[in-house]
Amino acid sequence: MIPLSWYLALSAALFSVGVYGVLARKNAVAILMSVELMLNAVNINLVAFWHYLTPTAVSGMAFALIVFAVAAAEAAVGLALIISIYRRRQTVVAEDVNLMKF
Amino acid sequence: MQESWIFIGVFLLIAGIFPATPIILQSVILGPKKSNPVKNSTYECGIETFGDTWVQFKVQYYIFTLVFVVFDVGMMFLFPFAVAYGQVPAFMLVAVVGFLGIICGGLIYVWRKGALRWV
Amino acid sequence: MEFLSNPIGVIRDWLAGLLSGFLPPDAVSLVLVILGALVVGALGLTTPLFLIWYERRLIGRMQDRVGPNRVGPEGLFQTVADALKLLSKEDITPIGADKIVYNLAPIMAVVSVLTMWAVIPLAVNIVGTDLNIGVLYIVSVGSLGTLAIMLGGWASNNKYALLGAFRTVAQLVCYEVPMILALIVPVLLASSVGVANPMSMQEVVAAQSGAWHEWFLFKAPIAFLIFFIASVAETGRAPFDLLEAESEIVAGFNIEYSGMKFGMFFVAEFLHAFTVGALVATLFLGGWSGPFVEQAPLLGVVYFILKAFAAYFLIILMRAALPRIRIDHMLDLNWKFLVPIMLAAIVAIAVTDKALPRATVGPLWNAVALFAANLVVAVIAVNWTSAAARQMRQADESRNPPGAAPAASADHGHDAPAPAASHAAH
Amino acid sequence: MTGLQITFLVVAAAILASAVLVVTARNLVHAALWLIATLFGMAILFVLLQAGFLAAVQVVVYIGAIAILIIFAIMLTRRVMQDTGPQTNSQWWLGGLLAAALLAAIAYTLFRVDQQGAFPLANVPIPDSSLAELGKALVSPDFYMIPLVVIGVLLAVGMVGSIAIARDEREKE
Repeated sequence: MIPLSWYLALSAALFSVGVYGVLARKNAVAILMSVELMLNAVNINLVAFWHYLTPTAVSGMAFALIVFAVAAAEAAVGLALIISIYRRRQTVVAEDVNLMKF
Repeated sequence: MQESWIFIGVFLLIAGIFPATPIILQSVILGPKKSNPVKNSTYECGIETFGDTWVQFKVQYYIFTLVFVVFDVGMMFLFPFAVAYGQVPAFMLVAVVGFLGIICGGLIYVWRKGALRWV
Repeated sequence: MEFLSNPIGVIRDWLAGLLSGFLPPDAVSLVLVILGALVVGALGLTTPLFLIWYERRLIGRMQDRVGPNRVGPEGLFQTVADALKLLSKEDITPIGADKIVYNLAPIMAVVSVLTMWAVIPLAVNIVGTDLNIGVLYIVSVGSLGTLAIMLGGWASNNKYALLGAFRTVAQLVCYEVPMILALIVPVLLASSVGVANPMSMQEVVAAQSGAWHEWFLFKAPIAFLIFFIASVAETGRAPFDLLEAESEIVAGFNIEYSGMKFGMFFVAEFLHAFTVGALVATLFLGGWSGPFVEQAPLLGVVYFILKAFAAYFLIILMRAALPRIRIDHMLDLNWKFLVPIMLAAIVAIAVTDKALPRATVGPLWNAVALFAANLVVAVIAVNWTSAAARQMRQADESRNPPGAAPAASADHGHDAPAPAASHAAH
Repeated sequence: MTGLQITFLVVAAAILASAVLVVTARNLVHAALWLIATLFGMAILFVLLQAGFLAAVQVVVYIGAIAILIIFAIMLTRRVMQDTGPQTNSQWWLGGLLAAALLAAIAYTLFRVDQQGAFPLANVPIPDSSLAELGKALVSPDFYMIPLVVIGVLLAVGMVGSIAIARDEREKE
């Protein structure tokens, strides 16, 4: 029997790694990959709570599925934006995309 | 059910070991080892390779993959429904028909806009 | 007698009794699992040796030549000789290649196909393991194959390999959509028959074992056809072999591969083709079910292999008979023909089965109604497609009148399926 | 230590290691490959949690679809961003600090909550029919019928929107 807290600890660590990636990476695609890591960390939590606390309800699995759908839509739109920006400005470095800056 | 998954895990390992064995056998033991730079250069119709490997790709590839991702995720919602199909009352098909209709509407829209054309 | 009805179980019990003398019970079950996996894996990996010979002979016959007939009786050992030759080749890794990924890709290609055999039932009690999500498992390991090709093309450090990988992946992911859609139908029908766990392969077969009209081939011919076409496209063989069209471009993603690594891609392709046959047999042709199978379960293996080879024969026939499809037609056929029809077919099947359920009208009339629903969808689809194709032809002719330069078919209207689509419907 | 626990620890270590490599790898394609390794490890975790269906969905959706999409996007935007030079921005240490602080905060909370035994563990086995239950819930008006349709809208809009964004202006005629 694996304790629930192990899953939660793993998910917390994974989420923090993702946060670091989002804040520190230069490349916009890499930032998006870090966001995927964070979404996955959330998914582990959802499924772990479902397995340990409410195994007879379906909400855990349903929410995990919805997270999958959101992650797919997010990746699709995010990468499309990156490609569009790349085409206009020839760069995918997040720092260089600063049209809104004074 | 855990036994099934143990079998799958073991099978994945073994399915990796089986093809790896002849590859290692050939590259480490049986095959000759007389390499030279010409032999190891990349194959390009006989002329020297020029330029970067990273040629610019068409965005078309990305667009088709995009449509695929959306459908792929949509299908994952249909599998639980298909499993439960025998037990759901008929009127609940409305949800699935609506779901499929909306995604199909998206497909028809991008089709009409000409995004599904290979140019 | 017991051995004949349940050979695997008997061997299993015998081995368990033998091992439990000197091993703890957990280790015994693990050893049994490993042995089972070894047997299934070895069987899966040695079949291509036979399949390649079978296919070469058959293609030879269709092209009015003999095919390999020198090594061994009727050339049976030709493939073994080829494999030995590949083993004696030098291993070449191109400069600048990503070594680990480059070597991993062919292994992954084989793994993605071989692991499908873990859940394909050969008989009522002969199966690797009866996973409760078997059908989805097939889809998920199949998607690893796409990744293997992507990795192989990228790691070769060759622009043609990368380009070939891109084309291949584009085709594979596109055809995955109608394939998955078609896979939903057997699950749905099995669930309507009332098995406990409709996604397990064993129970999908059990749902079809009642009578001939229980076969999903008769209940959902459209799903069968589309699954068949999409799966053949997934294997990347003729007529969908434009990604490594031998006669036109040098090769596809595997241009840099040589020796056994190339051999592994080759093995994966042939095994994949036969696996498609096995999947078609399991999901639509009733798998191991057939007459007298309840008295002698071993007969199921014979039935299964016959059905799988019938489907495999059809795949080889397609390869020998059909010309290569063009890339824009390939994509049009998928997105503008197969996917919409499959979506319509799923809705039609689900609604018809609820309107005329087995419980009230009986299994036979339920099957007839489902067949009729499929027929209606097919007729409408073919009519619409041919009308659209006619319209397109007329638009083409009015733009470039006949007698002038032949119409450039590349600029067909985007609001109608390609002519290739209407071909495939017949 | 049971076999299950050992499996978990090994898989968790592999997941964390490859996740760290995702955010530190210099070569973007390598980062994507490590992401795939992470996602595969996650699928194994789902199996350990007896959610085999979600494990399969994880492989199909993440490895089969999203990872391919990411690799395509990397190839499409490859020219400018060479793999030389640092891959992190000037505030990477701040990001690291923030991530460490977040981890510490979550870990502390987790430790406190766990100590108080605030999680009411159910201790009942997962029913065999959970997948059928999920299917029923997804189409039933009392549960997730509206969310299902909303997901459909999300996916369709995401598809149309991202194609509109990604397409070349010249191709639109």
